[in-house]
Amino acid sequence: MGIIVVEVMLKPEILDPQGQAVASALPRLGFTFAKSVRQGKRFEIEVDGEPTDAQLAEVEKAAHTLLSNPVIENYTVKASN
Amino acid sequence: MGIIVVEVMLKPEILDPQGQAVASALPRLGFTFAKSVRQGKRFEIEVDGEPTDAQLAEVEKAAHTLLSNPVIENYTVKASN
Amino acid sequence: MALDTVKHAQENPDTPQPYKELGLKDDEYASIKSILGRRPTSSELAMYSVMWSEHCSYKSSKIHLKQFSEKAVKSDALLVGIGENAGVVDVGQGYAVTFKIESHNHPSYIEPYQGAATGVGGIVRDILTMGARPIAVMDPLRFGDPGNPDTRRVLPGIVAGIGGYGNCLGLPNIGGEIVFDDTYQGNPLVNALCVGVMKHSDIKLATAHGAGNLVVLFGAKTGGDGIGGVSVLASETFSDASSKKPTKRPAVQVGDPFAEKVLIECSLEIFAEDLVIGIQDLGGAGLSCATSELASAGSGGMDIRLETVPLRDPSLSPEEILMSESQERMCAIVEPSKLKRFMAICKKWDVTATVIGEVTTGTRLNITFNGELIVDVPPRTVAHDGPVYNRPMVKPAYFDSLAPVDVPLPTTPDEIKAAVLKLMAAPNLADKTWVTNQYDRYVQGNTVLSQPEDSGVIRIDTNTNLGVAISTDANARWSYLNPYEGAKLALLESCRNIATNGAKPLAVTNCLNFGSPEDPEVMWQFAETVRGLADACLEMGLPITGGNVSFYNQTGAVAILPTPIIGVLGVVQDVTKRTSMGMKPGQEIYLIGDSGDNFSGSEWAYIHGKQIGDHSPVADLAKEKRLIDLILEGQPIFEAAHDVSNGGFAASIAEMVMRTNVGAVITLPGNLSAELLAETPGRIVVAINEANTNALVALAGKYQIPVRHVGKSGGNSLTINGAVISIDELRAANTGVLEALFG
Amino acid sequence: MRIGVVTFPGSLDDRSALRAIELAGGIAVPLFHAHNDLKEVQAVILPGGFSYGDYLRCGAISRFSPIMESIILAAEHGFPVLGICNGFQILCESHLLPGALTRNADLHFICTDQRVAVENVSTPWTRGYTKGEEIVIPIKNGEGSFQCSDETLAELEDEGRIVLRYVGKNPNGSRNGIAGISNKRGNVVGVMPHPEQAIENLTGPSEDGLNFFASILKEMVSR
Ligand SMILES: Nc1ncnc2c1ncn2[C@@H]1O[C@H](COP(=O)(O)OP(=O)(O)O)[C@@H](O)[C@H]1O
Ligand SMILES: [Mg+2]
Repeated sequence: MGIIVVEVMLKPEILDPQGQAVASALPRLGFTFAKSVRQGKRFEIEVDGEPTDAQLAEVEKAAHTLLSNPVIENYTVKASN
Repeated sequence: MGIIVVEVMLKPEILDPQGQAVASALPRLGFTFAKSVRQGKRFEIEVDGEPTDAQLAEVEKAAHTLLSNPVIENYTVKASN
Repeated sequence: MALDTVKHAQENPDTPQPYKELGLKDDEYASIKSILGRRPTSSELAMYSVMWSEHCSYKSSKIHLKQFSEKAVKSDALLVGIGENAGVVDVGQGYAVTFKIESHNHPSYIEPYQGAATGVGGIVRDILTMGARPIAVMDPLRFGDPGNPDTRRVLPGIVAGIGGYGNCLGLPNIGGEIVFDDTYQGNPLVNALCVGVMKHSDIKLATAHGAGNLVVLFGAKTGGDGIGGVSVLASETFSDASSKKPTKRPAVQVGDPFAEKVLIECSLEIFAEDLVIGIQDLGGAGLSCATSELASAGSGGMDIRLETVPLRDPSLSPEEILMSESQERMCAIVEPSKLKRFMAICKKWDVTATVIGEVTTGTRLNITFNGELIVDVPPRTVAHDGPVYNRPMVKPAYFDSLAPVDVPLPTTPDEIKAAVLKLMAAPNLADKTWVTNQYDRYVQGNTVLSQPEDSGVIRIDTNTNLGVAISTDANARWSYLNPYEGAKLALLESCRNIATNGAKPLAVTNCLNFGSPEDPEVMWQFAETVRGLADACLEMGLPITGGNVSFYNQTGAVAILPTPIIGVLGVVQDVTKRTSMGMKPGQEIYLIGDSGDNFSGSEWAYIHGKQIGDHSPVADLAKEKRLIDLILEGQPIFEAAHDVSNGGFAASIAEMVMRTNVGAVITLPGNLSAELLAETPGRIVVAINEANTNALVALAGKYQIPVRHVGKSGGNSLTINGAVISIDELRAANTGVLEALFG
Repeated sequence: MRIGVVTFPGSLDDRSALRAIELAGGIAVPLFHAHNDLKEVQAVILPGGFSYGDYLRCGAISRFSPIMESIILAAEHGFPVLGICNGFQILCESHLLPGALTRNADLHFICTDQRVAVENVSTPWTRGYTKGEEIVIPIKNGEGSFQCSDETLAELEDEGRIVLRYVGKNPNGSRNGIAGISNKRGNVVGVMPHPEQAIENLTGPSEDGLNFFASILKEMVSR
């Protein structure tokens, strides 16, 4: 059984209040490594058998229409291993 | 400038209404590939220079205490390429 | 990097500038040149282009809106009038209330969630800027065909955005409207109202007085939000090979309600310690607007150091910083002696605050970037002396093709039952709970009445029980048939809605949503609407305290129905005495006001082939005034009250029955279908105890308003002239409609 | 009787909670998240709202506020703490209460008058109610669905630590219809419904919530 992963992140120029909140919370906890933080979504889609190119193409379509909002978000689709 | 990625997913036994909503929306749009969908979070943390093991260890700590809630979520930390 | 300084502009008078791309006409560009005696720098061009836009300059509406002030009655209640961020009225006991409606239509169509969310954010900052604590919001909405897939795209997102932002700010949502009509398909309307309260002494104004006082920018950092247009300038400016093109600019603004919430608490603490001379929120036109308006409302001179503005996106050019519409920002004028305390409070709330300039003895707004002078203008010419157009108007051609309404008129019990159930299942009348349950109506603990009541009622003093009521209304179909009467009728319905709950009308705000002002027919609708509203307010003795105009609401050549959303605010002396629409068994039901048989613009006509009809009702202001007085004087004897509007008497009685699950037996005399389904204005339904019959009849005589006994409450069904409709049947028809469409 | 209410950045129902304490006859003491000073209060309420915008996870960031250090320490020694809505979420994130509050099953924010049953009346916050008493108080949240492991669930049920349970239709998919729970000792209670918004018939669906505040005050006196 295969997994196709879709990662959706806000476009770089779009404000990310959640990422900002995390970035400013980290130092308060003594974590100093972050220059900036962006928060996005991760979808794990379970498919029958090994992901096929046809499936990946379909997921690509779904990522564009349903899983992401192209106005403010970018996405990537890949078979997970 | 390096990026460390933290992925946070709900534990399998925890109800995931968002994933379920996506799973049931897909067929309505004519997408039939998904047996199930889980939705989680993805953090992109920008660090100075190439991520070091020390940094990764720190991020690991942050992932455990802040970025995820161990009661309901699992996480993975990795340097992105 | 080639910075277009004032010096550079003087030395290169003929550099071509993209003023057209920025929406400026040839003559507008010419008058900027003559104002400055040279070509504008690209930064100045940025400021003028955005401040002289329709949205900021009201260039098409100004000459009409004048009437709101010219015709206005002198009202002692009016503490701050049109022109400030929001009007302020005296509600007694030392309290002042400010309220205003604003539109965010176009952004909400592009990105429903964020568009609606930032719409709420914007109007809340307007209210905060007056020195008030925001205490409630309302959201009049308009959508296209509920069955259209695109409505399914925009409605849930818009509703979620309004809730997502308003809930996070802790503002109870106490009312609004949801109306569907095909003309809104490519152009939904998202109007948002906010109301705030303060003590008289706390009123703040947008003014920059006192040379040496500091200009402080506080709140969110500045990003590239909402400056798509000006990027052409940036690329012009940096056109020399050496410079990198600016990175892509966001098409939509994303709201950060948490940032706004702390900004509210921070600002209120700053106001409480009286630390500001003047204050202005950053909305449309961002810093261009805030600096030029603060300066022109003050002594006139202001120096700004643009490089000190904290940026979210370091690649922003000066032009872009000036035009950025990044949300959750405020600009204050602070005396140097008070800066330390000001900064301490910002730190307490983790709010970024930066001194970006100071008020000067001069008369010019001077903006430098790393020491180089890039803006040198008389602030008034940017903020107030924009172009004014008297656009051509013509009565629309559609008036020649209007057809009288042709609808079935139920007479038998079966027909009546079918009609009522069909009506109550229409999306425009269906239960709105699926929407309103996504809004917090309890937060702050002062919500006395909210949806589905006629108005929202908020307590403002827990000891004296002083409160205010607000309703927003419009009947766009009547406005389409007669914009002059339509505007009057909307005002009257709004007055009636708050009076019904026990509030005396005090002040008016409005949001005028129309098509393109460059279309003479639309311009005529607009002018007629303004004239009607001004006349009606004059006659009703109500001041208009502010509002908003939204033009260009059209898809291709098709304009939306003219949609003047009117909000009326009233005072409730003792909120514990308010009247709701819920009946108890055994009460006598009366219909107050005359019924007519005009179905034009009614929901009954609309659900039969979307007919509109041929003529709107005519407002009888003198009579409505008497009706309002009757309603207010009758409050002590009203056990329940609900106005009659969309859906006519049938909808009103059905809503009352469902409110508390108390049935009613109704007998309507005369022309049954007209009594039941026509939407003759100037009517309300009340329930009283039998003992008060004479008192009601006496009131009717005193105010010469017909009052008719139409039935009695009780049982678990609504019976109308023999047609028995169980409450369960009513509910089944009326609820779940929106959920089925959009859930 | 001094009862504290903590204001976090983004708290919304803090003023309502303070008012509820006063209506019940107590002395309401505002506390600020940035100081670890509990100002001699005898019990503390973490109010509803969207602290830190509910960003990341509800309560996840507030949990690390300085004042929480003091509260966590005190709570472990029996100090009474009530978390309402966002306060409940903060208590779970702080591990003072088990489980977690997740997205409502229908993914919508829900504001409605909710009927709940008071099942545990031995906590200092609920002693004024009678066991099984049904009350109506508002819920208003987007992430009120209580989730936990089967073991935890069994433990909560067996030890009678379910304080409030939804009556009728489960509004958000909470396991076993859980609307509120307590820690083993009973001094720490978290509830999703808002008792502070049901203290006056004028502005709420009932006055059923007032007893939470009356209970703790009575408890304090009797100590
Ligand atoms: N979008 C909305 N937001 C909040 N309340 C709403 C909304 N739409 C409708 N309502 C409420 O539902 C009730 C019925 O709406 P409506 O039919 O427009 O009332 P009215 O006929 O009195 O103007 C009113 O209390 C109104 O405030
Ligand atoms: Mg009404």
